[in-house]
Amino acid sequence: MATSVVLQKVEKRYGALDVIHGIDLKIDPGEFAVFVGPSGCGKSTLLRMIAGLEEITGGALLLDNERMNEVAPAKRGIAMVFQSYALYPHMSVYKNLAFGLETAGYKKTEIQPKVKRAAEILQIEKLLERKPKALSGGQRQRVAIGRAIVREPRIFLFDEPLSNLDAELRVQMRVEISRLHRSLGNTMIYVTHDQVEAMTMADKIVVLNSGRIEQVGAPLDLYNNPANRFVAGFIGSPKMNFLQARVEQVGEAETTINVCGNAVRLPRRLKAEAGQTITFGIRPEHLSVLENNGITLATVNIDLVENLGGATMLYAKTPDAQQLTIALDGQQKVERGTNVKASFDPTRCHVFDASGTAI
Amino acid sequence: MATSVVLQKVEKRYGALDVIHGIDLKIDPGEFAVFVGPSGCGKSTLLRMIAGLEEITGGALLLDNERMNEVAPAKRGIAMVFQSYALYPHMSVYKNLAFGLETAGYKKTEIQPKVKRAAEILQIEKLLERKPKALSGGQRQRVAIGRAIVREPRIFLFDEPLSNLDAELRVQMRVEISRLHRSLGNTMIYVTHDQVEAMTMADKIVVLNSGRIEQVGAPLDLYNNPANRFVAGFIGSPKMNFLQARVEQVGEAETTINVCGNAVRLPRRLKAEAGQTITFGIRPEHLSVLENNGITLATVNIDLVENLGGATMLYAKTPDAQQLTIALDGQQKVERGTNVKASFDPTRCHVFDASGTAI
Amino acid sequence: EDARLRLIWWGSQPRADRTNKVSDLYKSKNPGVSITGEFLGWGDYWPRLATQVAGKNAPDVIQMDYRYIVEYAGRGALAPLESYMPAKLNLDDFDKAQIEGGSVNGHLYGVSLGANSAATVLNTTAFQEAGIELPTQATTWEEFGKMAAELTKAGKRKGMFGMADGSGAEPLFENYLRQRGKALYTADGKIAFGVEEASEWFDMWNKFRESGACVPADIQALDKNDIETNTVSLGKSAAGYAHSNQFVAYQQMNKDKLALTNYMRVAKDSKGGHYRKPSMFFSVSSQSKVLDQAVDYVNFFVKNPDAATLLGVERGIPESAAMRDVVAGKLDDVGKIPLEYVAGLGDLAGKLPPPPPSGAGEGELTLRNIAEQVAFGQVTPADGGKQLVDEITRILARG
Amino acid sequence: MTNGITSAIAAPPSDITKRSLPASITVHTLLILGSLLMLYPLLWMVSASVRPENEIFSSTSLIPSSIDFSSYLRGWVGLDISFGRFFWNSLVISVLTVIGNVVACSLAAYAFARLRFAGRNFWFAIMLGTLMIPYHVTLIPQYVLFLNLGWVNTILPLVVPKFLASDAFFIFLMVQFFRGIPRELDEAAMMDGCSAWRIYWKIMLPLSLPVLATAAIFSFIWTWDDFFGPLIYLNDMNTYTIQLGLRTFVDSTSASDWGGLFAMSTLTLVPVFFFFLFFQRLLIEGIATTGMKR
Amino acid sequence: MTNAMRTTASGAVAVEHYHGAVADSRFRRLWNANAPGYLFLLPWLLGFFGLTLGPALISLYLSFTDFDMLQSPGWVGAANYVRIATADPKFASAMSVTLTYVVLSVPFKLAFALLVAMALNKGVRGLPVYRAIFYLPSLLGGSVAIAVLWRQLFARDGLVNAALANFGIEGPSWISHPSYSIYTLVALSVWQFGSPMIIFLAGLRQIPTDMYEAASLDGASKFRQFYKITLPLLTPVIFFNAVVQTIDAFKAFTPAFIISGGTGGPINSTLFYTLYLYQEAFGNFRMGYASALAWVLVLIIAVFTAFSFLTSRYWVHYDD
Ligand SMILES: Nc1ncnc2c1ncn2[C@@H]1O[C@H](COP(=O)(O)OP(=O)(O)OP(=O)(O)O)[C@@H](O)[C@H]1O
Ligand SMILES: Nc1ncnc2c1ncn2[C@@H]1O[C@H](COP(=O)(O)OP(=O)(O)OP(=O)(O)O)[C@@H](O)[C@H]1O
Ligand SMILES: [Mg+2]
Ligand SMILES: [Mg+2]
Repeated sequence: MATSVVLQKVEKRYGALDVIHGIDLKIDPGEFAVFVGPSGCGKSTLLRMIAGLEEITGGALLLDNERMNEVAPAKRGIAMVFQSYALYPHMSVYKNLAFGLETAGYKKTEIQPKVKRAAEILQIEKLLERKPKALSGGQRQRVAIGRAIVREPRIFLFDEPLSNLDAELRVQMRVEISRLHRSLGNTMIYVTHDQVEAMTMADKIVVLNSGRIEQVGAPLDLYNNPANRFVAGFIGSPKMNFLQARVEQVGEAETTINVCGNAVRLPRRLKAEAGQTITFGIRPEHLSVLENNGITLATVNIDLVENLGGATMLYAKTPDAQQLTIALDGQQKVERGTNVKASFDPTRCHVFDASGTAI
Repeated sequence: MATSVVLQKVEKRYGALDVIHGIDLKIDPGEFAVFVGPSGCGKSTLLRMIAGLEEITGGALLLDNERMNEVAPAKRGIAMVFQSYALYPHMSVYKNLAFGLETAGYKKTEIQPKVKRAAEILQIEKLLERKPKALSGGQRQRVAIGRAIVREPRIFLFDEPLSNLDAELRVQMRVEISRLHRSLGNTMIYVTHDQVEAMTMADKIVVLNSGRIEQVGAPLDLYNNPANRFVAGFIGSPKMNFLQARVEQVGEAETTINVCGNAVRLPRRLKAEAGQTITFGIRPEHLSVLENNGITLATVNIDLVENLGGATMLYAKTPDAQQLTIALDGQQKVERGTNVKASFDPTRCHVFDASGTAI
Repeated sequence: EDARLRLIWWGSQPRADRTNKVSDLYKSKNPGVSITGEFLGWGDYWPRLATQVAGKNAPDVIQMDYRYIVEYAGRGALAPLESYMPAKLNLDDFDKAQIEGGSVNGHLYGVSLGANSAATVLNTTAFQEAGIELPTQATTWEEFGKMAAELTKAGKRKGMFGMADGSGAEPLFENYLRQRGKALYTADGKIAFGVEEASEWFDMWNKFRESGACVPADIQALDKNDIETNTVSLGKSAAGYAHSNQFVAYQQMNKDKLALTNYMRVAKDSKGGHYRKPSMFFSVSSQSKVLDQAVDYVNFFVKNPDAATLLGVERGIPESAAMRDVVAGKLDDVGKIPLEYVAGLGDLAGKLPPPPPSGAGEGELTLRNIAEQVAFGQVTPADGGKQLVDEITRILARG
Repeated sequence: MTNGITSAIAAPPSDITKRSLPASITVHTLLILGSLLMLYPLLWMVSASVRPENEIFSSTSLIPSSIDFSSYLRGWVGLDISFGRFFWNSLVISVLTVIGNVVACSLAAYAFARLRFAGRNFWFAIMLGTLMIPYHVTLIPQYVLFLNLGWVNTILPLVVPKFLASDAFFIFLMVQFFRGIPRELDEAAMMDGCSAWRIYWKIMLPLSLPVLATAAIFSFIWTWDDFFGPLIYLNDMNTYTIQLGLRTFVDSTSASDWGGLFAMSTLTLVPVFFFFLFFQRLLIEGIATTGMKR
Repeated sequence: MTNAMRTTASGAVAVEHYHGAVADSRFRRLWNANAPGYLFLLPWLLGFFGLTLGPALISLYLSFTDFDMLQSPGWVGAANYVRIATADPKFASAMSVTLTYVVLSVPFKLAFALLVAMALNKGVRGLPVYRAIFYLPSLLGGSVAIAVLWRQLFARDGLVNAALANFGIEGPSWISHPSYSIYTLVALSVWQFGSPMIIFLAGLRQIPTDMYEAASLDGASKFRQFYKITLPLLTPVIFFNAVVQTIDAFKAFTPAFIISGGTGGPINSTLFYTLYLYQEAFGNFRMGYASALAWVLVLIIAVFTAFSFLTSRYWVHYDD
């Protein structure tokens, strides 16, 4: 049933501009793969190449081990949600949704329940007669999703499908897409900038950066064991803190590093030598300002407090003037300009060498 | 310098369809107002009416106490980031950014540094010579932001300006927009679906629902004291849990309600009568599964566990088969199907009457 | 059905009606023959005919003009008819000169359907109003120039001049040359006049123009060589130049009473400028598959009294003396005028000139062109004359 | 028809271009003046058609001294075959041409604008090249061709080429417009499993309604007005088109009936005018880029 | 759906295995890549090869002959072309008349058409009526009536002079004066600006309204919007109109034919190139020479057009 997707040294050049630099990737049949990466790193381009909308400049794309580079998009059995929606402006929402089914030769009577079902899921039943022009941004996006999900393709490609939806709807849609994935069992590739989506939906997250893969892995893997500084910084929100540090001493099961002027003992051996400059990484949510809660990192001075209701962000400066973000639970009364002692859980910290590789 | 924006009974009809039902709103000079609301509730329409792009069907729009209904958009001194970007396809990114300045009669030599500065902020310096066609979704969105911020208008309107950016960039842009607001001091109206943006940037959040205002207030106000069930559900992510409950006894400083089959004492007086059906609301982050952590709500059965890295979501069922979401810190090992005892902080819970009003 | 005849001619609906009736008559006498006729206006006729001939799809019977007969015959598009004479094509009572007019290089290619002659159209009302006598057969150009100038000066009608500017009109120029003993072209297709005559011609018209006898150049240039745009029809002049068979049409267009007279004499005693010209022919296509039938039809057309009655003088006065008698009695007053005019030319008429050589069409345009250059003052009469001779010599050399 | 006009008039103008009262008075004044300038010659023609014959050329005024509709009757039956027949012939040819041009040219234009194939630029250049040849010189070879096909004296030579996209003008026109339709719509359709044909039929055509209407208008009017083609290919008067009939009506070496000519010219204008009015309603708002983020 | 998909997919595999050969799959690839394009082009290709190419080639061949339409053509080599280049003063004069016409009529016509199209685009009541009125002159095409109408306007006692008389100017008969007649034809061409106007209208309709919204928020005046948004986004249509109108003007025949009664007068002042060509072909039976003239014209137009296409990439904006 489900289809595997394999990229072999896939490259993309626009004229002289290389945007994808040779990507090797295997997505197993039925897998839910999420592409994440900074804006402009090539996620959409990759999707479009898989869909066949963009010529593959180099390398091969295999679907179910068949080379697909030259196969027409319509023949690949792929459904896609476009980042720009690309709704048919002359068709009503209903027609937009039904179009793919009509194309596939379904009968009117078969199409109607499918479209109705999709419209219900997406909460756009009342809009079925409208043209895209008369829809709000989020409604358009839902139609775009609908257009993909009414069909039962081999592969689904979603390009930031929920970016314009409100939080509640987004959760619902996330659940629906996951459910769809479970029930159809087909392969899905999903681009998102939303951490929660990536973490909750993915079987496998692919982290892209400037047209290269930085790391591929299960969500918690990436969160807990980022292969490098880029992934560490990219996965998790708010972003991981990175502090300049120096190795002081490398022991058997313990390493001492100097960070923020303090000697800190990490309970593991690092692949590093004394004196080496390293980057010390700690996630804001793994920092605490309570006493006796792990190892003290430093006494920091609060620059800014953001109260998010369910959490409080402290933006602080370390004694050696490095930025530090601390995420606290709930609404905390912390004053700007005060000093607090930041401590961390030593099992939760990360260390990267000069090239950014986790050590 | 800064301009006040006043809406008086503003209405919008598309043909027979009412989308804005008479909105009264006052935004003070220099204020940062954030519009939130479900997809399709009329946020963009409202912005477009303020900008003058959409005719105002009823009511009045005052800028600095001057009626503006009939004033041409170009004369209102407004800059706007369109939800659909609306970049000029025939102009390079540079030209897109410079267009407003050129229009305003700035000299080339004045324009260049401004554009360069904006491009730096938005990290699109390298794209200045490209046409919008050759940009990624996020890059386009940044150009759209850039086009607004190079100018110094009386009022900024942002329609979901960061929806297509990755988390890191989004934080940076948020900071930049806040900084811009501080430095220019002009009035800003900002539409977003992002809770964090709304909470951190707003002086005032306006919660819209189907063309009506549900509540206006400071961010934490809305979080802590939602006026009604809709606002309570809309502000905060994940969404507040709503449970069917019944008032058992109303005392002087204490009310006993029955929720999930348990009698629960709330340490305040409710405007309700014994026997009345009410909705009990509690945010996932205010629920806990630890012992002795507030009042016990119920023993719930775990349906689904989502591990987000920094937090863990439990989706559970109460004994009377109501849905309950619990947000836990960090990565928790909770098995599906197990029972846990959920407890809550009674000062943090909300109660709504049948009409949804907070009591 | 043993024969299918195709006919083509230019003309109007009345002509078509008459022609079709003749065809019907012919069919009734020749069962088994079917006839289809096509007709068009003059301007559109020639491209269609040329295309059909070039496509080897020419109609069997083709109405031909004096101008084009050499072009078509010389290029083998028409069938020589002399071998049918006299048994099948009986032109006994035709004017010999008219038969010659339809001959090229000694072969007969066209049977004349009627004769006409160049003529001056006079607006008698305008002359009367100005109190000026009409010109007579004896009037010379010089005299006429004075009369015309007077008429202009009388100014009874706004914007009306004495006469049209005929400097670019080929028939007028030819008439002038013939009166001086020259011609446009020789029988072997060479130029038959010199710089002197041409220059004097242009000079004469320059004087008319200066004296106000004739219309200014820009008004003359409106004349597109048809009845509607003739300055007499437009009310710009009291006299204009035409062909006798057009008289009825001219009169129809004009409220005033018109008359016909000859082209003026160059000198009191000069003569022979006019000639009876075959106004149009019937030719038979050399591509025709039913040659005999076509010739028979043509013969019927020009020799059958019933046909002649049907046709009247619509195509000119019949060449056959017998037929002429048949139709003469049936004309109304206006219809009689051209008939009488041609009959009364007397010494003014001379021999029919040989059919113009190929290139004559271009020659006519050249005359008009240079005449206009002179008229608009771009070229002196002397240079104009020289240019005209050079140009025409060149055109004829090219063929 | 009238319904269409009034509804178009009643449709509210878009907000952005809504004008203030003085501005709209200015606009209308200018437009009306312009209209008069455009119309004078035509009004003159109409008035000439109801004037006494001898007055036609002697007056520049529009108001005839007396009105006389006899020209219409005279013109209508002025030829052996009534003008009704010519109208019908013209109508048949014009309608077929409209269909042929719109269908065949849009097919070719779609290929040129959207499909990738070897030699595309070459063929495009050739196509443009065909636009440049003066038709007078290909007339005879073409005539011979049609003659050999046995098509002369039928409407086939006038109609069949249109179904073979012989009119490069329309191809080029449509190419320019098709290129304005966002490619992402094609791509979306491809993802929906559409073949090139279906994209053309379901996406391209509906979205290019304005240009299709333009092509239809032009095809109709130009065919209606065409004279040379019918002149060469239609020999039998029963098959004459309106223009050919009109021209035959005026014979330059015999008397002509100008009143009748103007009457018939005026009548000739009526169908094209209504065709225009009807089809120009399709020059609707382009919608191709709504429903899209860009 | 999925089922169907798989059968086609596996079907394709089967076919490839069966044939096996590499050359074959290359053929398939070529076929897949090119077939749709050529299928869509098929009607045109049929028309081109069946109806257009033959006659065009024959006319090219005829341009090297002395074809007179009535006799079979005789080969004369490049003689016709040599004559055009060296010994035909009328060629030069016709070319210059035509160039004048092109240079004057095309820009004015386009400017006019665009202007009116803009005025008629939106927000005017009674739009369809105005549109129809402004298109009316073009409806007339090249009918006989035009000649008469134009004379009514531009003759000595025409309407134009009547108007000028109010200013004490006594004008000549513009239409029949060699110094002015060409301008009356230019005026005719400009007057019949309907077709480019309609095309502009259709083009204006395709410009997304949000462009104007963005521009008006950027403070752009109506004029600036026109200049900076409308014009650039309309360039594909402007380009089309410019190219087509130029080609048309080079080939202009009917106006001169009708107005001058086919003579090109006075003094060849309206002897357009194609009118000359027509005279040569159908008046003087020099079809061979006319063909040569035609191909010279094709060459000249082609150079113009190629030049337009080359420059177009610098100023024409395509959205795709
Ligand atoms: N032209 C129109 N005709 C009819 N209804 C319209 C039109 N434009 C918008 N609407 C409707 O008006 C409502 C408000 O739309 P609006 O774009 O303001 O929503 P929004 O709050 O911005 O939503 P989103 O978050 O999805 O962008 C929607 O329900 C939409 O369907
Ligand atoms: N037609 C083009 N020509 C040149 N460069 C292009 C073109 N299209 C895209 N690019 C560049 O390729 C890179 C990858 O683009 P892509 O759309 O894949 O990014 P993305 O990862 O989807 O980003 P986003 O999250 O912003 O949507 C970008 O830097 C973009 O500027
Ligand atoms: Mg993207
Ligand atoms: Mg919106």
